[in-house]
Amino acid sequence: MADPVMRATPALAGLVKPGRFGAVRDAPGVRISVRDDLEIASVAVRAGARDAFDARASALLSFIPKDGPVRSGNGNMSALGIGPGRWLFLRRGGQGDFAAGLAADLAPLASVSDQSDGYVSFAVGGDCARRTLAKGMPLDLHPAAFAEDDVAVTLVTHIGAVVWREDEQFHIAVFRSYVGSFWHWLSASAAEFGAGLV
Amino acid sequence: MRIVCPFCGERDGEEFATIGGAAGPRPDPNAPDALALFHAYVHLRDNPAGPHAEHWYHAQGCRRWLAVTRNTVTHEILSVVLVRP
Amino acid sequence: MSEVQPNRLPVGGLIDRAKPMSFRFDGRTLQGFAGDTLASALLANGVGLVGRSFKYHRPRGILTAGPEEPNALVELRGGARREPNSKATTVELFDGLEARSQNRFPSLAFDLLSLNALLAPFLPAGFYYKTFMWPRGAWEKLYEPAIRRAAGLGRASGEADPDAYEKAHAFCDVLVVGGGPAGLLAALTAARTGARVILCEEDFALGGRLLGDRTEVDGGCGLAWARDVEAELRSLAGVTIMGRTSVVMLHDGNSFAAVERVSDHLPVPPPFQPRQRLWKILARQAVIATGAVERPIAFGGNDRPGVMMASAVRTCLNRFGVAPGKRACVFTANDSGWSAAGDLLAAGVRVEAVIDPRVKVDAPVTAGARKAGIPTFLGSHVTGAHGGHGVRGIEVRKPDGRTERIAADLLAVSGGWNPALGLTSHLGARPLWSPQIEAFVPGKLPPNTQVAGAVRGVFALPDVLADGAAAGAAAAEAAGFRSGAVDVPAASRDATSLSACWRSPGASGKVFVDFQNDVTDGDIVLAHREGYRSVEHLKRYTTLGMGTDQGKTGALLGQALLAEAAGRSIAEAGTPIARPPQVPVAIGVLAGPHRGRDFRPVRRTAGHDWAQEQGAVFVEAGQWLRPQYFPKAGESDWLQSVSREAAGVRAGVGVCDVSTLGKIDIQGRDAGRFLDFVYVNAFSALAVGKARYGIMLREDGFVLDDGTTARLADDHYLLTTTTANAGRVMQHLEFCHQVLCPALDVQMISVTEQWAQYAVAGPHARDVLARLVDPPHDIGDAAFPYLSAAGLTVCGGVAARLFRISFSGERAYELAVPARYGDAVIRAIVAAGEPFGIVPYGTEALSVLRIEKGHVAGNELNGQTTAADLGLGRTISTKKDYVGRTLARRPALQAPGRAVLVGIKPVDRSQRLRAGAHFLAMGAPAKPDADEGHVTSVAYSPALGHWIGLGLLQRGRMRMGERIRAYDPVRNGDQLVEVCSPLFVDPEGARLRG
Amino acid sequence: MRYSAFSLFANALGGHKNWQPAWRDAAPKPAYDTVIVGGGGHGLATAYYLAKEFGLASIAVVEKGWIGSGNAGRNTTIIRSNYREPGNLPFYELAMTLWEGLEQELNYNVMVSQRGVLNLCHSDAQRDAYARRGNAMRLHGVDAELLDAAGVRRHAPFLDFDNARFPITGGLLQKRGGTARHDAVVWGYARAADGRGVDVIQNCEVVGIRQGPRGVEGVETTRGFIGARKVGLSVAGNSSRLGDMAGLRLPIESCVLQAMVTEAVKPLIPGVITFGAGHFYISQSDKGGLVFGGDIDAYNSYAQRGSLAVVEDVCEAGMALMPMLGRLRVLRNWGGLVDMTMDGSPIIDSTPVRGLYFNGGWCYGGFKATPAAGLCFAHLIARDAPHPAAAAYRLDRFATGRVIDENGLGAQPNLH
Ligand SMILES: Cc1cc2nc3c(=O)[nH]c(=O)nc-3n(C[C@H](O)[C@H](O)[C@H](O)COP(=O)(O)OP(=O)(O)OC[C@H]3O[C@@H](n4cnc5c(N)ncnc54)[C@H](O)[C@@H]3O)c2cc1C
Ligand SMILES: NC(=O)c1ccc[n+]([C@@H]2O[C@H](COP(=O)([O-])OP(=O)(O)OC[C@H]3O[C@@H](n4cnc5c(N)ncnc54)[C@H](O)[C@@H]3O)[C@@H](O)[C@H]2O)c1
Ligand SMILES: Cc1cc2nc3c(=O)[nH]c(=O)nc-3n(C[C@H](O)[C@H](O)[C@H](O)COP(=O)(O)O)c2cc1C
Ligand SMILES: [Zn+2]
Repeated sequence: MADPVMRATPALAGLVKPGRFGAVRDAPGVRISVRDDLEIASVAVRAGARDAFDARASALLSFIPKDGPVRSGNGNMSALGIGPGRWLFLRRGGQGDFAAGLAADLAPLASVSDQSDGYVSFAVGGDCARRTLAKGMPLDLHPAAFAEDDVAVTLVTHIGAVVWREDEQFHIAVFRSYVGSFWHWLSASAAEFGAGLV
Repeated sequence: MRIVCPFCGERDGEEFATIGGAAGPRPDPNAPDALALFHAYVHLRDNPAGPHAEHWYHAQGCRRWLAVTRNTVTHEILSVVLVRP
Repeated sequence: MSEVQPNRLPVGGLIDRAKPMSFRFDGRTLQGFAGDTLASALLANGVGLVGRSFKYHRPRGILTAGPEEPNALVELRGGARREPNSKATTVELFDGLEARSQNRFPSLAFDLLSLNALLAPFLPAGFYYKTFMWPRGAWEKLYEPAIRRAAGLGRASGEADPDAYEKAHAFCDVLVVGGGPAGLLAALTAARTGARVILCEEDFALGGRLLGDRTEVDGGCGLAWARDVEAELRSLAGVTIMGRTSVVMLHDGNSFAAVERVSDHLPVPPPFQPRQRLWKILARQAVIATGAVERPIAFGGNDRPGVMMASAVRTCLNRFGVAPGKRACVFTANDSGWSAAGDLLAAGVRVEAVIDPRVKVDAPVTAGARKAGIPTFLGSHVTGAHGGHGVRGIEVRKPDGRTERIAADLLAVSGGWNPALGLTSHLGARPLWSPQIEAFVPGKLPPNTQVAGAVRGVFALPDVLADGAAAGAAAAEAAGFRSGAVDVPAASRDATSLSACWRSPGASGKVFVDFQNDVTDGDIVLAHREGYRSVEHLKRYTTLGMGTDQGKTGALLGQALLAEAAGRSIAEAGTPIARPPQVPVAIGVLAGPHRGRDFRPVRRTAGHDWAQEQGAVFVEAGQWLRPQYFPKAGESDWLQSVSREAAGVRAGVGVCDVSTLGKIDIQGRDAGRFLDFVYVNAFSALAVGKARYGIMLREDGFVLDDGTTARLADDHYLLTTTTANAGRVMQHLEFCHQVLCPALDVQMISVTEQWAQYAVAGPHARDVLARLVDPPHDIGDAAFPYLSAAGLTVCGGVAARLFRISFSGERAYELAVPARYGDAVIRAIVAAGEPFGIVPYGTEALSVLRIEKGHVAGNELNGQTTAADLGLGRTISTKKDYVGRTLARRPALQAPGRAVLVGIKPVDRSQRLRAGAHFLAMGAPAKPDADEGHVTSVAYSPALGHWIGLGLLQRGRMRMGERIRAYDPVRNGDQLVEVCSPLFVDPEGARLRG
Repeated sequence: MRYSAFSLFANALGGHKNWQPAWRDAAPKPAYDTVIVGGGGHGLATAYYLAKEFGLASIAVVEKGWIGSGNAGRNTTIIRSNYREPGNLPFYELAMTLWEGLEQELNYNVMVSQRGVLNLCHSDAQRDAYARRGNAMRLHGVDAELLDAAGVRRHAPFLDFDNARFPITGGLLQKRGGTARHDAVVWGYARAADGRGVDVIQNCEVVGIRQGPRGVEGVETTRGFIGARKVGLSVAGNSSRLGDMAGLRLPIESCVLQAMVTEAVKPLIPGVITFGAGHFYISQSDKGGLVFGGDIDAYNSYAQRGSLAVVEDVCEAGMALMPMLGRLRVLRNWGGLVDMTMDGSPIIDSTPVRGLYFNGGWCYGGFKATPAAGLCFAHLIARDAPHPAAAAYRLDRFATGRVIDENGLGAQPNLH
């Protein structure tokens, strides 16, 4: 939505400042960015409506969300499989009307809820990204085991998270209220490798 | 314990919550002996040493309820399916 | 340098003589080298007396060269980093290391408690079960404190551990545990197939026994071969070698726990590094190649400093370049001891005699010794080792029964080898007795696991190598990799024949089977005599094998002697189950980073920073932090602040952050029917744009949770839960849907985090909101009466949801906005409320207000109350089935005498009330059957000017006006209260509708 | 032979050659009047009191392994009577008074050590709940003190007061609570029962319960059939299996409870301390090991071992509460089978099968009950009427709704 008087507050306001931290290396072993520009909506197919839903999706969204814990999409929007017939839809840098638009497009074949403010997502890259994340993520992050576009909903050091691989980075979405504790863990885990926040 | 969630794949038992034995279908509340039926349904358990039918909830994953058959002596998991496909 | 290290050999060993290191033991400054352990460095300096035993405080030295060490326990480091019971044999030497001997007073050399030894006859196994019973009560005061002081080993620091710990996950196709010849070749063979391999070795060097033995592999020295293998492994992409890493536990699903000692070889952890790291390794296949532990023999004084395991002597000589003695004897019941004699000779140590109980020993085995002209005693036993703080001589009993004394300061002993099979028992499998090696070997193996090498009872190096290669190949194939031809290098074949010798006949003096716990052969016989005949009873009665070494060296002696006493075979007698961890593990590393404030994550609402700026005092609500109250300058205590806040709400208007309430979006054609099923009251009939209070039961008929649920559209509801129950309710609802009525078209998702939600309550609530709500939205009472719900925009376009619901009993609204605007909107609300003197209020005032209105919360929703108990019976629909309906009909849940919700006031209005007090009928004695209920919640009511409370009181509704006792002995409270309606303020609910 | 300092002295001079077995390793006879199944603390105590208090003869205790091989031999030894529910309080207080005289009763030092049990609280609501509980205790004549934060600090200065995620606001202290030497309790009762003619039969597993027209006739065992007019089940974690042999479906599920012990250290902590904001409780054994545990492994299990997740959870809570534990090492970790009921409280009752009596559902808290459970179960078996102190432990309370739910968690056993 347009945002004339109200100022949106980034979830990490006051918590993080861009730059290098941890061990001093010429190149940071871990590169972290906070993705504040994502619009997120949860989408769940209505009972018995799967076929119609697929048809509608391919017609209006020009892609059919894949089943299973994988990421599928159409370039400007993607769908993360978080359960049977359930996805988190993501769109970058929209106008705040994402969920409403999806709801309109998919009604009455799917239940849509806006989650844009519910999650904060991080992108973690660099040579030591895997070793950093291994300190809390109970997933085999080896490329063969967790490939590009794989998705997992899991528990990261006592914090629920949605994890996926996109453009050679690991993306982790956590609920907004946890973001302080999550950042505390992530930054501490990355420190030994030398890290940079962009 | 490692549980293979039909949706998420293999995960540590830590991600799941179980409420114990999977009691049969919920009794008919209008049955004449509904009280006795519900008492048994809610309170009485088989609790066998060996294969055991259980309900597990993938609380930290896909949030589906799973019907699991698990050996309570070896902890070996014999089968896992979504309760509601 | 070596002149200050009298026992250091001039050459040899895997130590770096260019890197001298100084360390302190009991205040003495000593020198060692990089590559030493504390034990080897002490021996190099001729320090033989290192500790005192548990019970008799006998002088003890260094018995082994590994984690099985029972004797050489020290307090390592100082201050908050002090580590009691550290095994000198596993402590890697570093410059500036500090260690102290423990369990002695006043000093190691002169320990008063060694007098216990004189009392030994009166302190047999379990003596304490037979006495200390009189006079009654003297146990805690007299005996126990004394026993406790005497018992225990080292002293804990008593201070918070200053170091950090980490946890990490690892995954592999093949995990190899142990980096000896078997493990090395298993890892290499598996790695060559392309499998992802992790090799864990607890030592700081790879090689296992190759480090201590002088062996030949592949035509060169065994060690060189190990280096080559290590080099190739490091060159392979899929291989991870984890040194200083002990695999300590095995759990279901091939999950191994391993502890990496990241910084224990350093004075303090380097920046950004933990002290230790807990690895949770998930292996598709595992090869356990943990080797074997050499065991002692029972004879008099077998615990004296200077009596060492033969393999430990070899490790000293060959790995550390230390001669632990000048005049050595070897007492061995198997061939490996003879190799020790060979190594002693090679190192230039005088060998006085080799004693072997076996009458016949193969010539090649004895050849070396004979050639060197060493007296060898076959068919003979060492019956005693003499000396005080160190061995001075031994007594040998020859086949003809005559004895001979031999002067010596070192006795190398080998009673045989016990496979280090701990990990194979962690899933409960019992080891099996192997007559071939006269020791226990792994029984039924864990799934997807191989064992290789000495741990399987395979002892001769060529066989060990072959075994390792085979296991590595098998594991890789089982993990789905094709292994090509496996080549096994040739190696020197140490003879390995043996015949068990448990106890030397005619042994004299104190004969120990468990060194650390001072369990003697006599204790074993006594335990048997007294009927403690199962190995498990033996263990528990004598403490055999219960020390920090878990009896890795000696326990089997005790079990053998028990079997002997019982006329059973050891196989029949069995052995106690081995439990995790394989070696003791610091509690700190099992906790990892989750300690102090990081014990559990913190959840903050979008309004947190704002509240902090207002000086809010925060309180934990589960993982959430919530403003409890907002103290203002000049307020003397919390009560004053809370009263101001509560009064402010009723007088004008207040605002409270209620974002933590659980919010569940429920959509679908059958959403209404579903809610009818999970709530006692009906929701399908609720009009769109309306909200309703609902109560949920557990299937057993007691209340689970409550909250308001609004209908946003025909097929769309928003359900709220209490903060505490949000998670459990979500699970319950998913169960009700997926398991109990899967046919319904319902989709549920938590939107708790999406919305920041603020309660604006008080007579001026609408006036405040009117300034925020964008036109044309009309929130006038006609358009937006009590229990309305609407989607609208505020503050110039922020999409919001407005609910007219009230916990306080005032005209009240809850405004929900997307969390990113939570901060801006709370500031906007306060700004808009300025003219009306809006007060921010916290959970305390929230509670005051709800108690004044008789609304129930956590203290009343305690899992033991029914809807009727809480006065909510009327909300129950009788027309439909719902969860909990049937069992709520159980007699006891319907009983007329049940404790039900009432209000209470102190009869003396100046008195304060306390939750937790029990109700007693006036004049009734303070006895159990007079107990009629309890006070659940209390508050000082600014509206009424005195304390009020809610309580659960038997037959309460019939007792309005009655005076009863609120009995609170734990706070010396006993007061009269008057029973009244729980609706203290505005019973008609006029203020609610404005 | 009586145990005493004197007999110890006398035997020492005789080289300890004259000690007798603490209990005979009896072989099963064809039949007994009463057979108790289960050689744990409860079974042995039951047999002892049957003989001593109710004058019964011809009693056998049959144990599938070695006596104490179940939970009696693996529990964290805490004894307390700091309960809240009227159904529980009289019973556990009876147990506490029996503990206080047990050494003399059994002529065996079971090392009852009343060094206090402190339950910490971390919020006002929790404090009020403890006040409610403490007041209930006092109403029943049980000692209870409510401490504020300062009081806790005095009692246990080493707790984390300054850097805690869940600050300590106070605690409920029962000074008479403490610990007892678990194995000694088993051996002491076995010896005392044996002394009164009870046959303690080890390595004898009950595999069936024979019933006739007039009720039970005896038990089938791995050592043959043993006839009995009355059979008492006291098998803790195996309750459902034994119940099944008699056609009973019980309100019980078996889970694993783990515990840990550290290497022995010099005296470090007083009595028992329980965390209120995480799963952790701890005490120190006479030998010096810190004995601690936390929550159960919340799934059905008959394996005496648990999961790493619970071990981590317990140690995290331990470090959150006592950061001084960091460098102390866990020496051993084990598990036992706990018989969890639908309300977290036990059952001592007769069954629909005539002559068959049931004692079980002790969850993770039946060690402290041992003397009273024995006495009350014996009373039930001998008199066919519940002991007044155990009158609430009825099998039918779930049907009637008269549940004893200390924590208000409802009919999900693994929550209690
Ligand atoms: C780790 C742990 C910690 C605990 N901590 C405490 C604590 O601190 N305080 C406390 O009060 N309680 C505690 N408990 C609970 C307590 O130990 C038990 O509730 C109590 O011991 C049960 O009574 P029991 O001693 O008779 O059971 P058990 O000792 O288990 O006795 C049952 C016996 O029945 C035998 N048996 C089973 N089946 C058969 C069969 N078919 N035939 C013959 N015999 C059979 C078993 O072998 C066993 O010996 C703990 C439990 C565990 C596991
Ligand atoms: N002559 C004899 O009678 C005799 C008897 C026994 C062994 N040996 C010799 O011992 C060697 C046996 O080879 P092997 O490879 O089977 O055993 P090994 O003892 O050589 O190697 C075992 C390795 O595993 C490591 N280890 C043990 N437990 C561990 C754990 N939990 N985590 C991580 N690492 C752990 C040890 O530190 C050691 O380095 C051969 O050289 C053999 O000749 C000889
Ligand atoms: C109070 C208590 C103290 C213990 N102390 C020790 C100890 O000092 N050393 C030890 O090895 N085990 C100790 N244990 C654990 C036992 O060795 C054993 O593991 C436990 O009783 C379970 O039996 P199990 O491992 O044979 O199944 C202790 C157990 C308890 C209950
Ligand atoms: Zn899942």
